[in-house]
Amino acid sequence: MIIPAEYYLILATVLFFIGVFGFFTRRNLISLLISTELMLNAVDINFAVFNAYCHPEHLEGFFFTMFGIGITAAETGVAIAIIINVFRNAKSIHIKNLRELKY
Amino acid sequence: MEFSIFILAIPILSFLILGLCGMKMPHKAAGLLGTTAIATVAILSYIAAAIYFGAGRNDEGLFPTLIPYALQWLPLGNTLSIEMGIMLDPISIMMLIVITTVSLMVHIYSLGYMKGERGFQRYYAFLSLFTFSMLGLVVATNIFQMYVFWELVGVSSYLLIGFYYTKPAAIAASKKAFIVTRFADLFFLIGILIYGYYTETFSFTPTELLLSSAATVLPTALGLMFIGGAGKSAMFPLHIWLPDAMEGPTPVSALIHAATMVVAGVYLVARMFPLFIAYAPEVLHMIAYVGAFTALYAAIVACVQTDIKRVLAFSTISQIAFMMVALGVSLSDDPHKGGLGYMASMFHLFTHAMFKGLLFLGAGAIIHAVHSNEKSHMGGLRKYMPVTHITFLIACLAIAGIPPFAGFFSKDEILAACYNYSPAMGIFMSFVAALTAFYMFRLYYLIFWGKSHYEEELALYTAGKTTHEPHKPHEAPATMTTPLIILAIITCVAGFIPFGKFISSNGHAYDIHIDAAVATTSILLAVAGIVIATIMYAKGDSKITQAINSSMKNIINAAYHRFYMDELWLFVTKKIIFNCISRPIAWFDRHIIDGAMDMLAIVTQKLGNYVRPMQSGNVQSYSVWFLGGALIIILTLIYFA
Amino acid sequence: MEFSTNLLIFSGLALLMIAAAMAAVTTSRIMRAVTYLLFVLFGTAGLYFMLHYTFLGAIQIIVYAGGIVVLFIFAALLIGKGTIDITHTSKLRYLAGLATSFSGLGIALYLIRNTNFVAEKFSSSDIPMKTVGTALMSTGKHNYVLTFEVLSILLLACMVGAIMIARKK
Amino acid sequence: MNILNLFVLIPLVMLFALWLCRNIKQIRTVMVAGSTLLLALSVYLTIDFIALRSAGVTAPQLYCNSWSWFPSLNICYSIGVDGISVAMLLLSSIIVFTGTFASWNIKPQTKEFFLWYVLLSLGVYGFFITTDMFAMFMFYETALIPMYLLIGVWGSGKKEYSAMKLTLMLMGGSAFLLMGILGIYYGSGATTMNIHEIAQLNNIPTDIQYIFFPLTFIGFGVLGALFPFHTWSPDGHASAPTSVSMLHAGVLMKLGGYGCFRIAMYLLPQAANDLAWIFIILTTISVVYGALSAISQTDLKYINAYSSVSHCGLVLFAILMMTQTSCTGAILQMLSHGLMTALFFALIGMIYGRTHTRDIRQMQGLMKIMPFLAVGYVIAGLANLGLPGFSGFIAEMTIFVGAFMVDDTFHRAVTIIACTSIVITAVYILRVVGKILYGEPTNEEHKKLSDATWDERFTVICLVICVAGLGIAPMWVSDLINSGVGDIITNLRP
Repeated sequence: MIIPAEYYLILATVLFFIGVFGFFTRRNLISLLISTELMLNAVDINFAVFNAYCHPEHLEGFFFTMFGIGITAAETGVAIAIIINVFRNAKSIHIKNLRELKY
Repeated sequence: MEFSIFILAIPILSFLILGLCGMKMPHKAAGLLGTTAIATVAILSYIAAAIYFGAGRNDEGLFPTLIPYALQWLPLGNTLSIEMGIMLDPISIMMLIVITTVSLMVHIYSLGYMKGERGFQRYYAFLSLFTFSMLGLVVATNIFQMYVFWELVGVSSYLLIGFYYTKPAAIAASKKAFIVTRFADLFFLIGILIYGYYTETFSFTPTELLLSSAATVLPTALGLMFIGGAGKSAMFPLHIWLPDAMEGPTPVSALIHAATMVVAGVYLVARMFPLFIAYAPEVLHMIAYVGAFTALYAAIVACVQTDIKRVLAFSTISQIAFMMVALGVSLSDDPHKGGLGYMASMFHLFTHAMFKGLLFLGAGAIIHAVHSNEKSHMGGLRKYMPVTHITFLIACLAIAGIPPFAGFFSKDEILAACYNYSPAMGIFMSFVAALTAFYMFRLYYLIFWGKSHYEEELALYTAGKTTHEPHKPHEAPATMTTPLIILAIITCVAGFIPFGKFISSNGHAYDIHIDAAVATTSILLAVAGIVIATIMYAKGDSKITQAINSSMKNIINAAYHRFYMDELWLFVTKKIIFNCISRPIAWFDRHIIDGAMDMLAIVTQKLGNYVRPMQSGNVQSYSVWFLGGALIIILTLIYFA
Repeated sequence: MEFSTNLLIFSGLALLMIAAAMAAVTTSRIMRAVTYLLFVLFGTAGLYFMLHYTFLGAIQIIVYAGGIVVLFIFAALLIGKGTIDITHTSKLRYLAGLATSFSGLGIALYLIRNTNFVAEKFSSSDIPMKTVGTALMSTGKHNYVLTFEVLSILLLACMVGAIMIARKK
Repeated sequence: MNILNLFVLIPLVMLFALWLCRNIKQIRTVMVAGSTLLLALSVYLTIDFIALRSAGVTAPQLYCNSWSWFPSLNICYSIGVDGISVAMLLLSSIIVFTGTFASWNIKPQTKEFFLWYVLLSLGVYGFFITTDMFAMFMFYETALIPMYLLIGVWGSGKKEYSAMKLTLMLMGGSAFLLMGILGIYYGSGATTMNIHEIAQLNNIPTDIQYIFFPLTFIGFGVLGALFPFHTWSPDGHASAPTSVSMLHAGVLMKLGGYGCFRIAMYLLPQAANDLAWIFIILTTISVVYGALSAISQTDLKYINAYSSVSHCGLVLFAILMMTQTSCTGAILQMLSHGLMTALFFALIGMIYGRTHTRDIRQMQGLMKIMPFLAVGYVIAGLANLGLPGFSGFIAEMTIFVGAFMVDDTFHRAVTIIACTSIVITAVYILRVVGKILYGEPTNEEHKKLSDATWDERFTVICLVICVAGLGIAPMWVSDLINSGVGDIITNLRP
């Protein structure tokens, strides 16, 4: 039996909203980044699933996922660099302590 | 009569020259310039009078009304416009003579009186301004021009009363004079507005057609105008400014507050007399009652004042009230049928200007000599100031109504007119006339007779009881005595002018004849007044005087305080208007109106503060809002799709 | 029964992933969070395998699990002490986050349930490597050389940027 | 080349020239040259206008021209003047000219001050020459914004607060105004923003007029110090530097009255007739209330600001009476009040510059210390209380006579109430004169002060001459204004 596409989608949705929840509630920059990864990951799943189920003749979703992973990698690299830098300057990566940039 | 423009042009030019470059002139030059200017104007006025009356009457037996100049000054809509011009008719010519004569005398007199004063040039500039405005007022061709100059004389009076601008009393007096008259002018203005709207002209002589259509509102309009006149002419209860106005230099009091400006109200009523008689006789009689009350009130107050200028001021109020009464008791415009009052009033205006001017100038000479206004610093001055004494006595006799001095004739006509109106009015006014004689001679005796204040002081000084050597009173210089003498001569002869030949209520010649009964009564009453005054005051404070003083203490005290009219006014203005209206309004504006505006701002700011935390820069809360918003939108879309 | 095996595997993966994801966002230690994330990522790779996107699965494991997670770990180690104490936010915000997430989830699930997807064309064969390579390296419709190049440059830039940012002054 | 364009071009050139200036001497040269040129231009315009009128040119607007600006919204830069605008241009030029001298020694940042000053006058000139509603609105805003900086930076006292308050209230007014303008534009269905073309169409439905007349009137009324929107005026004037007060009270407040007349009344005649009574009540309150408030103030500028509320209230009052005479009077009052109040503010500024106080309780006997300024102040005061021979008198009399021509009890009553202001004015003017000028100087510090310098004398003399000139020979201005007023009145009272 082929697993229905909805199953994948439901799974991805649940993952996505777990990520959203994390993004809303966590207070640490790295945790936030982790939540973001969760969300991105869920989206990637969706791309792949739609590709596989709806348009298997082309590989658009496939490549989207691929490039998405690539961009995530880039983004994470930069983000972590920033986090480290912030930590170096502020001695903390808790967002409640990071208010200097506002002013 | 084209030269009549110079009668107005010369004083204003003199004012401009003195006002703009007077400060750079030496005192003498400025004084001479002002005096020469007014002398020229006086001569021009006499020439104008001679030509005018010399030209004789026209076919209707009237002196023609000449309007040598009239130009549209300010158009107000299609029908109305304010004109500026010169109108010559018997009463304006008469006023020209009065004003220029008294003004000239005052100018000459001031050369001596004001010598060495700071602001001498300014003084002459203001005198020229006043003369200009007053002349403009009397030659006005229409009621609005009159109002224009009316305001100008008001301001000249303000400037002259406040001439000693470092004296707090003078500042207060000038302010009071201006504001009280301005308050009265408000009614005058409203009267003019009503008059102008309904008669469609500001002219003194609207066409009959327009007048009859406006007949119902004319009494209101004329009544309001009279209030304006009452303010200027110090009728009760608007008289309060005049006694205080005596804070100005004495010659100014003579010119403005005795002879000319204060009779402007009388002149106004006389100007509008044909309309009063034809459309508002009841208002005219109202004027008579106001006048009669004022005359009595002022005469009583004058009896107890100690400041000689105040006595004269109240005497002026009383005498102007006589003129008002005379106008008010007129029953028709025919002098033979009850219209005598008009002529009598104008006659009294003329003679009063002369002898009251004389009295004030004499008082000025005395003040100049003793450096005080208070009667207690005077007494026994007749030895030291003979010229002043004689001229002052003449003026007192004139005002008391003793023949053959001018006052007798004019006052007699007034009393005759009063008896003609009603015996009660006649008796009332005769009584006031007797009172006049009394208080004038009281003043006379207090100044010139009795114990000399100087001698008492001198005695004290020689006895070594004071170290202060008293100042010996001396006769005034020639610049001051000459005007006194001239005015005294006029006072002596003016009564014999056949006044009715020139001025009468309907313009036709009228022979003055003296009503024997009235004349006898009035002379007897005047003599009685003089005798009482002599008994009481001729030898200083006699026993009788003291007895009377102590028996009528309360009344005298009340009269001395002018029956508390000033306090009443002060209460109304200071307590009610300033503290109960203006202050609360200012508070209301700052705190309620402005507060409401500030409240708007504060509410906005509060709202802003409330909303501000949302823009915290915290991406997490942004995203919560964002997602929440997105969800709501999606839900809406789902719901509607 | 082939289908039941598939379903079983899928269910296992799904449960694992959801559990790991939840743990990742609730644990109070970063190292643990990263580890849980790793499980999710592996699970995702498993899903790709189930979809017969073997290549994608491989990339997922190499890049994500191998690269990114390592980055996280390094970061966590570098920051050290600061990472231990992950406090949750205020209760209000916690509830707000919870509520929004749940309602979002509800809406999304509702939408998935009520949407009919286009015909199922699922093929159970792997995509040949050659197809992937050709599509990645040629121009034209459904080919991605430009994107590929752009991405390469982006990665380069990010590398340079990351070094620049993280470098000590 | 239309001569009116010069009124906008010269300030623009001045702005550029000021930008290039390096020192104070150059700045003064530019300012004096420019403002003199503008003054000469407006005098020439007035003479030429009168000549054209007496030559029998009867078109309502002369020197008309129009350039399309933003065609899709029918916005044009269209210009043209009638008697009223010519008179207002003349007034503005005089005030700008004298204001230049009044701010001769302004510090710091002289250059920036004059830049904003010129921009402000640019807005004012532009407002008076345009006949396009939108362009008018734009120039109006141009005039408002510099005010904020001029008060906020160069003012005194609570300047930030006042500047903010003034700007916010006026901007609030202009928000109403914009709505009003758009309402008129769409209501008339016209394909033009030109005031006169809209007036000729005269087809705005009555219900629309009812909505937009109050908006427009209040929008302009805020600037014209209409009760209860006048409270920016005391604070604003008290904080503003001298020449800004002059320009603001002298010219900018006139924009309000002019706009009410030109836009609100002219374009919405039906509503103006029906709703006038509400605003008549408000303006009557303004007149009496402003004067009464002035009595108990102690700050010279507050007194004058409340006096302005009263006098500007009279302008709006007269406009609402809608007779030819009263409206002529309103314009005369604008001219007269502009000149008088500029004179007043100039003098107050000069006195304040010496004594460093504006509290009337702390000054006494200034007549002895600075006779020139004191005499100037007395003259200004007398002019303000409506002494014949000065402009205030003819303006007030024209208004009262005109207002009295409306023959019903309500109008009569309010006219009489408004008349009382002449007495109240006398009270507060004489109170101040008596308190600060007369008497013996008591403050030792004040005794050392000097009298006016030449630039101050020049300012005062210019303004006194103008005030007296208008007061002595009112007929020519009256003629000038009459022709312009006639048109609008015809539209109002068909």
